[in-house]
Amino acid sequence: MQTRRETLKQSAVLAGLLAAAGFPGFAMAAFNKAGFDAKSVQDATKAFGASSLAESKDVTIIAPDIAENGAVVPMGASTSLPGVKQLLILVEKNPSTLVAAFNVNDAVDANFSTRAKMGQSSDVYAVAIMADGKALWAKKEVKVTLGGCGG
Amino acid sequence: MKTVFPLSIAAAMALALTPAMAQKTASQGIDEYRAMLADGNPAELFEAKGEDLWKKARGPKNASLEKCDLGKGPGVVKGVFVELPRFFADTQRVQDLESRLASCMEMLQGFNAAEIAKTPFGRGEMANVTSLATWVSAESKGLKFNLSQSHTQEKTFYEVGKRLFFQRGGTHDFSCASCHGEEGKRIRLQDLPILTKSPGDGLGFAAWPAYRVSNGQMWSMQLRLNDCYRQQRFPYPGFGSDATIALSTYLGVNAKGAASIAPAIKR
Amino acid sequence: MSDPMRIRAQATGGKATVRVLMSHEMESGQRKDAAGKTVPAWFIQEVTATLNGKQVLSAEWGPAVAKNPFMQFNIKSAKAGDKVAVTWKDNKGETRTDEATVS
Amino acid sequence: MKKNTLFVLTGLATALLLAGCATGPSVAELNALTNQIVKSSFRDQSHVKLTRLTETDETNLACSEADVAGKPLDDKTARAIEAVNMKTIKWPSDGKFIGDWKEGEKIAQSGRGLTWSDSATMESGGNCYNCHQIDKKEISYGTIGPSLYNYGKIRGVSDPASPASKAMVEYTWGKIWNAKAYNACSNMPRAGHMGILNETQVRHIVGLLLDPKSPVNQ
Repeated sequence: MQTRRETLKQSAVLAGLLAAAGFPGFAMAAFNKAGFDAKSVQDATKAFGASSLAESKDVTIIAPDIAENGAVVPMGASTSLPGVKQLLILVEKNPSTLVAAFNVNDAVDANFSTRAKMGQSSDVYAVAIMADGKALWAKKEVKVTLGGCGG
Repeated sequence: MKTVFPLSIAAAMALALTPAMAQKTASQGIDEYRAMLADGNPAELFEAKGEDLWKKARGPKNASLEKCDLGKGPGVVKGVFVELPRFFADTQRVQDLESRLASCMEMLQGFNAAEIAKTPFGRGEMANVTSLATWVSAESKGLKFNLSQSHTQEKTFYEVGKRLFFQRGGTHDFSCASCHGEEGKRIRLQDLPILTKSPGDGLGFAAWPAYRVSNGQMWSMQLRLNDCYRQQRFPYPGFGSDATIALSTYLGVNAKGAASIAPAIKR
Repeated sequence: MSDPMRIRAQATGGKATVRVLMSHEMESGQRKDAAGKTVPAWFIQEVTATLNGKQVLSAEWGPAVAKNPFMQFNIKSAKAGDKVAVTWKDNKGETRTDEATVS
Repeated sequence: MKKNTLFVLTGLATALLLAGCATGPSVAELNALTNQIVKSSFRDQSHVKLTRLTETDETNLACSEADVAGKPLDDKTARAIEAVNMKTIKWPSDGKFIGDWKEGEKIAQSGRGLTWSDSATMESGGNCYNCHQIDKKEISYGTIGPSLYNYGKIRGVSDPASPASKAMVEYTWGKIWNAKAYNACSNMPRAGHMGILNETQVRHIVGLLLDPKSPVNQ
């Protein structure tokens, strides 16, 4: 229950930010549907309230150069910057770009890893959504190859 | 901050991707990818399930498998994986891990082993056999393969398995040896273990059951052989059939001295 | 009913590295079955974690997270014996919580 | 479990034990037992029939036996097998050897067809990249067969239509149609002879290897 309440609280804050940034009509929901439906890195980060996008060497994306199989591709996002609210992991050429969004708080390092599906070779992004509304990104190209017989 | 991935990955990632080095980089890239996956193998999920299934009272006889004899006496699990297939006096048959588990499920729990053998991989009690095999294999992690060849049937199965390994057929004339007869070969980017002798620790027979990332399934040795035969364009080998067990005997005996890494993670 | 998660939490230097494996199909909603019908999306949507009952992590996932998901994160202040609990909830409303002790 | 198999096997094994005395079963007995086990272990699945194993030809039987023995076929047998296979090669009906290399590349990439999980009616791929390097751009290639990059260029084929290229063009066609015509126990499938690829597909593959415009020859 506490989980639910906290998530809702965050969403309320988020919706407020979005309204301020010029996104009226954004549905208040625990799950950021707009973010996960977005077809581009830009649209996905906008859905998390970011007003500007910039590359940053203080954000790190970890992913392999080559994935033997697109079904499971390890990816990690991290940053040492203070004032980060969320860390997003995105795959540019997936049908929907956003893979996962991790909320950052004082209790955890801003460093998360998971594994994503990739439909094809693509740039993958780590995006840090900052408290000041900036979105800072790092990207890396991951080649998806055919590892086996192709049968 | 704790380093999440091994240092070798960072080193591999620092390499520039120049065309002249493209091939070298490709295989290094694959190694890096595999290293990243090795930590956190979803096979653990199946291992946990298998252990639970072993201890739980189930089936028409509402009994656990804790009295199952996998070759080293009733209830002994550690070390059995690296000695299978072997001859069992009660069934008068050479059996691999999976066919033996099905026998135990019949004898102790009252399941019908023939029905289990007919169940598709990944379904019903067949999925349970796979989970059980995953757990049993994990209990021998790091141990070296050492199959018995003392019983006549074990020797005969080795010889039959050898013939099956070299049997060319189907539309493509493939035998197991077409891909696994020479050292250092690969299909596409996939390294192929040589299987006419021990390919080394954790390779070939010593690497299955394995979690396949390409389809998110847990693959037992029976399924590994089944899919090899499918891609060889051969007809369908029955689960636990003499051919699959004879072939496993050949591979297992050849793997002598190789340390098991099962359950592994594979492409 | 869903299968249990595997949670490993290891303490080093006052921090705990938590690795979690979850048993879930993570159906993308993009795939077609043998009959050519789209298989509906079915995926873990929310993940939360607590340390000794206090929330330390919350995340939102989409269907592009791989089947049988893996997740790793670090809790800043944790020691051996602490309890880490992880909860997931999928888009069908099914939920599961498992707990592990920091070692 | 599997009472029938068990019965057959124990029956046979007992017979072998009695007949084979202390040294164990003879080679002939083991071969017979293997055939018996193949019949009882494999079954039809979809369009893939057991006859793919039970009716395999002399070429495969001879090569399998040599593999088990661990020594290559004697020269005379090898030449005889090659001659039999040479006779099966169907040369292009319209005299055209060189097809569209772009289509050839697609066929070379595909490893599908003729398994029990494939549709019985689909056009099969050539499986070429599984074993060979071909176009340098494809980094995912196998090494069971030799690299075919620059295949035509290395062999001096600058104009496949010229008389100077005739022998090489024909060899390439023949090798793809029936590899065993040139090397009795080659690992390479007999793509045309076994009906894996049709004449049009073989033509496209020859184009991929020999057309000077193909990326293979750049």
